Amino acid sequence: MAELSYRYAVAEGLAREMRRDPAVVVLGEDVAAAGGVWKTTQGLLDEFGPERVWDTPISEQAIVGAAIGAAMTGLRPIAEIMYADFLGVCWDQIANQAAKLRYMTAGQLTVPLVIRTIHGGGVAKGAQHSQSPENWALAVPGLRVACPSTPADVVGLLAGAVRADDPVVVFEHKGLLGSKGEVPDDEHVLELGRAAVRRRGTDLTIVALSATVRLALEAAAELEGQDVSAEVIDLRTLVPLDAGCVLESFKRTSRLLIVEENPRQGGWGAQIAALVAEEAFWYLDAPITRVAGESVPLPAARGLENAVLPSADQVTETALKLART
Amino acid sequence: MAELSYRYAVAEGLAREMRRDPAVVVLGEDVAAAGGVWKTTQGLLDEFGPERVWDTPISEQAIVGAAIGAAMTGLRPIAEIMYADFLGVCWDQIANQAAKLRYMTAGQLTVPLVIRTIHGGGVAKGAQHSQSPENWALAVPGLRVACPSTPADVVGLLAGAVRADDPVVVFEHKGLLGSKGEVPDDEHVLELGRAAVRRRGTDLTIVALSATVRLALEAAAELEGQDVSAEVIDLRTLVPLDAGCVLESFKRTSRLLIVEENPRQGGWGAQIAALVAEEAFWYLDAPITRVAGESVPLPAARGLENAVLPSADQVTETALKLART
Amino acid sequence: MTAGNGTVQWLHDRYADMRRIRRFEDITYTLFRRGTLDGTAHMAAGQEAVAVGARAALGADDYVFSTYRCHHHVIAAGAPMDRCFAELLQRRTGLCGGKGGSMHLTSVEHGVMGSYAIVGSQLPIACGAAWSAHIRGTGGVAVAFFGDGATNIGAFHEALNLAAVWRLPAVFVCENNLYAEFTAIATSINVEHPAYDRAPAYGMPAAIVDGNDVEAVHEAVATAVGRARDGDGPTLLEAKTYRRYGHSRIDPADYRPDEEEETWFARDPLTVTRRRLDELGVEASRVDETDERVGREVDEALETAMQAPEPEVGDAFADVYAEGGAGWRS
Amino acid sequence: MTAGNGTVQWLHDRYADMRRIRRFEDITYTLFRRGTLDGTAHMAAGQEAVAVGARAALGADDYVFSTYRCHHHVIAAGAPMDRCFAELLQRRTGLCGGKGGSMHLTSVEHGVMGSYAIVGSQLPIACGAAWSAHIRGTGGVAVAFFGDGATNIGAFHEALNLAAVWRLPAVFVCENNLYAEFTAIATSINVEHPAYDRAPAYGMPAAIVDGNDVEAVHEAVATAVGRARDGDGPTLLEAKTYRRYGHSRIDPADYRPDEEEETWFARDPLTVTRRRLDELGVEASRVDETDERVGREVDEALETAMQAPEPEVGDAFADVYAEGGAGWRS
Ligand SMILES: Cc1ncc(C[n+]2csc(CCOP(=O)(O)OP(=O)(O)O)c2C)c(N)n1
Ligand SMILES: Cc1ncc(C[n+]2csc(CCOP(=O)(O)OP(=O)(O)O)c2C)c(N)n1
Ligand SMILES: [Mg+2]
Ligand SMILES: [Mg+2]
Repeated sequence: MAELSYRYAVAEGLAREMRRDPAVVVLGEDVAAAGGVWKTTQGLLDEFGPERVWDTPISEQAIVGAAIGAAMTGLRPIAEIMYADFLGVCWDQIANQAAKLRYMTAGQLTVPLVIRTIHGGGVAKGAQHSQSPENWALAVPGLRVACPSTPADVVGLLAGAVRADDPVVVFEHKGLLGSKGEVPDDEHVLELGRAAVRRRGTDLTIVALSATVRLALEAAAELEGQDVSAEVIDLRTLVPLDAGCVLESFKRTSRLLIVEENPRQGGWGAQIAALVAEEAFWYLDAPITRVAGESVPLPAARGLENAVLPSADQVTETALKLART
Repeated sequence: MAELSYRYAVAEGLAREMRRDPAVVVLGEDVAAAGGVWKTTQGLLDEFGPERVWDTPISEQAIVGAAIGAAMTGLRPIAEIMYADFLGVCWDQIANQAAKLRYMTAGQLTVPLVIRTIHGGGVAKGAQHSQSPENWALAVPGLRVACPSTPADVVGLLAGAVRADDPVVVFEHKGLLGSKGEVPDDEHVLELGRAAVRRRGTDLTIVALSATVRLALEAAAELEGQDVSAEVIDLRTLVPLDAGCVLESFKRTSRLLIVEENPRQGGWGAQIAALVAEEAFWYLDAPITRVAGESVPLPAARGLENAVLPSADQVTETALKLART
Repeated sequence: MTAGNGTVQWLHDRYADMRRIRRFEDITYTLFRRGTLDGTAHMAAGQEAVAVGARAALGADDYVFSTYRCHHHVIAAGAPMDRCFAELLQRRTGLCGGKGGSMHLTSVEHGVMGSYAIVGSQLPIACGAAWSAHIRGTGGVAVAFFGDGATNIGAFHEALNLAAVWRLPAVFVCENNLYAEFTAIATSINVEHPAYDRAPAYGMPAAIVDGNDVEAVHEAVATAVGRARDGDGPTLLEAKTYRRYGHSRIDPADYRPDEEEETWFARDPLTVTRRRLDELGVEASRVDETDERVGREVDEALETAMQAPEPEVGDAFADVYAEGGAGWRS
Repeated sequence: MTAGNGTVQWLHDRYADMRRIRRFEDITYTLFRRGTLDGTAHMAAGQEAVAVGARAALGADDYVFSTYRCHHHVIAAGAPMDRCFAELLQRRTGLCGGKGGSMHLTSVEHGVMGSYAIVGSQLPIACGAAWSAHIRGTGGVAVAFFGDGATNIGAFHEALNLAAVWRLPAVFVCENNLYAEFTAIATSINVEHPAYDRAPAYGMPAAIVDGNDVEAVHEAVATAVGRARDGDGPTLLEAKTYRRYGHSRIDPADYRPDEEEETWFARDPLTVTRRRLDELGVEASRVDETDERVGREVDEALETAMQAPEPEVGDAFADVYAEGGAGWRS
């Protein structure tokens, strides 16, 4: 076990897969010579050379399209889209092509493709560089969606994504790049679709994802002091959704709090709430509660950004209220 | 009152707004000389001439972008995107530009823009011509989303959309084009954000949208024969969401069934379920139930398409079960 | 002597290939008129020489990418016609099990890596196949077909630039049939040739070719494929052609001037090739025999397709994901 | 005599405009280094002549569209510098109330219709403003600025084609500073000039202009604007220039060869104009006075901005929708 930063875990995770499988290639803007604007592809060009790590023009449709074409013909490309907001310029390739090709061709084509991108706010960069568009992807059958919250999960989910035969969109989180954690030295592969229970608890279940896992854990620690025992689930992947894990936990606690960074309207938390309200209704002891980002584009000024993003305090307060309902 | 087809109501609704306000212009592929591939812009070129009705190259980014630029400088453009699936190729312009410009500029820019497109399955055209991407839009603060289910609503919501100062995406439904209904002869404007109660009932609330309203009404008629009284709400717009109407109805019936055409995963129905499970929890007498499309891309073969789209029978059965829970 | 592999037989075979497609498309149109066909269909009648000429220049390691107007490409590639019909007819034996439909005919076995119904979307994907062929060193070339109207969409620009910059083994073949749906391409561009005139923007070699002359198409594509295989990068070809039918289904193409139709129909690829065979001394009766033979083949294929079963409901839930199913939750 | 309106004073004024921007950008960089600035910033130092020369050719009915590298454009347009600083500093008095930030400086009052941070996205939008000016008959022209790297994205292609086909009163100005982030544009295209060499694909008149020579830029833009106003359609200009700083924040631009930097820095637009003023007989001391005067202005603007209040929480919920608020449910 070595302690790695989330940022470095990305580069490490990519390198491990590239070492293992020569079919894995990387492409994107400034991913090669520059090592990525986030430095998450640092070292790959040096180690694997220019036939495996490709800088591209600013052409996101071409990046994703090229990755799709390569994936259907024997490679396992990993495409980087620099900011998740830019999925907007290549959304056709992702939602209409990658996601549907296998189905439309009755399995003749498979697209073992990974699209890495970075989402989330907290960097004061404003509305076009801070979104959480995993919710667009959630509504598209055929895509898999992973959102690692720890360095170990970065490595594990990247490995799982690269080895999956489906198109997987991996959302790294800007706010987590500097965070650190232990990463297994040996092969570490996480199957997509397995949530992690980050903390055991009995009074309520908090479901979180990516950067909100930290908020949930901070809140849970705080809640302990107030005699509330919160279970914290890190979904890890939105698709496949580990419904079993959520339902199992919820049936024990009968109280559900969902913490999501994206705007409340149309957020993935609604899907979790709907799932529980439909399938575990008889276990419910209190309203299903969501702490979510406000339904606004993200403002640039940090004070405003903080005001619209969920905070640990908000989670604590909401959880307390919920536990006492 | 005249009886119009849904298809003709679109052309009529557009013409009425163009007559009223010379700032209203129309652009899109084959909308002028050809009257639209759906014939929903038929007659506009003849009546308003080539300075108000513009055919474009196959360039959806340019279509939406041009509409945005025109909207911020004094026109009220109505852009047609031929199929809602093609929102994928211009999603950046819609989700990142149109939706956010007002906010990012603190109100300096307004974008009174209408994007008309057509969604939905039931036409055996396969996965790239049948989607319901209103769920992508639902997750983007700054957009308004309207989905008319009747000819009168087509006219009323188009008028409401054109007069709104925000970007509005109007989803017409392929399956409804041939349906008919009375349309007021005089000015008919529907404010965005007002659902319609299509049928009064006491035992359960069915929330539907666009083509599923018909399914809900058919089911409600059937249910009556079985002594179940269903209230049917046509949401009409997803944003603004008429939460008040849904909550009010639900608080009377205490049972909620949501009928949506799109795949269940990430569908708007989850947002409705989440809303009720959070804000009207204490009124719930039974699980919140969703009848939704299956989570697959739409297959071309009609038999398969029918198998994955919701049906009136499915609504009836589910409602019966729910009413008896 | 002809172009191609230099024999009269070669040309006669290509004629048969084109005739096969024509028959397929004529039947498709008729089925549509009769209401037997559901959904949509974009007939490629009139454009057969592009598909057939190009295909004859390709080998087993090459890839073809097509559009919603794809019937000619899959048939030219050798996909069984009964399975093509079956796909249009929404049968279980269809190339895509009825799940793709007319716009998405695909036969990976025959190198057809999908038909794409969002205009231009296949161009970046074709780049990827070419890129992959390069990396894996297979010597394969990716050929992407697209319409004149597709040259105005962003994906075209990005794909052509990437292919040029990466020197990919790709050939881009524009089937310029003068119209994008109901709109003359001339009104959507400010240059004369929608594809050819754009090539310099990518520093890409380009040529205009008579798309109704199967020999000319074959020669141009063979040259481009050779260049690609030699590592000399992509080529952009613009094949001038014309469709016999409207854009799709039963569109009568009223927007086309009569004179224009007459001129083009007189230069129908089948007519052109028949004339050429005649010049080469092939007797008309032999060509008639070909017509008949091919006609029977196609009719039998239709018959087979018509007998085929419909898809089973379970098929709708298969192949969303590679594991085989539609499992979005675990 | 100079280009522009033909007086030495005109050139001296342009020099002052450029100096103002330079000072603004130097301070911005310093604030960044010191950690006073949050978020990001893309300094336009080195590219002042493009913004200033172009602006001088525009009138009150014209529109400017910019990118995340926008400071020079808003300042050249006459937006109050304290409000520009305030936006960078996330103050309530910022041009966008702190909600836009460094990449989205906008001053509709001064004709700057937004700065767009998704590469290329402003180009279709600029078409729309030009289209609207045409329809409304205002005589206005839309000018869109963009980088060399933006010429490879789909939106560029669609916008330029639309502008050409619709003969829009638009001017497209590529600020070719040789790099897109850390990548030399030469490696991302297969032509020599990323913008100029693409113009023929749209049948659009184009020119290359020395982007470090404010008179040359002014002349080229004035010609293009005149053509647009006369109803003769759009023009594509490629201004060759260079940035003094890295791509953004404190990027040291290590990827640029020393020699290249030296050559370009020697041709800094301020140096070039100073030399020209000298040739025209303006005493160095007068130019120094301008430097000082402008320096004070900028410093005062910074001072004002630093005193300004932060946004109030309620601002975050304002202006999502035209009604003023953030009401997604009713
Ligand atoms: C992105 C996108 N926009 C619009 C359409 C609708 N559409 C289908 S075919 C077509 C015309 C295409 O013309 P062209 O490229 O010339 O090909 P052709 O049909 O002539 O073979 C259009 C506009 C589409 N499928 N995709
Ligand atoms: C669609 C998109 N892709 C990538 C980026 C990230 N990005 C921001 S600036 C930039 C480089 C742009 O280069 P250029 O157009 O030359 O402009 P310059 O920065 O040199 O002014 C990139 C790749 C983006 N903002 N939008
Ligand atoms: Mg065409
Ligand atoms: Mg640049």
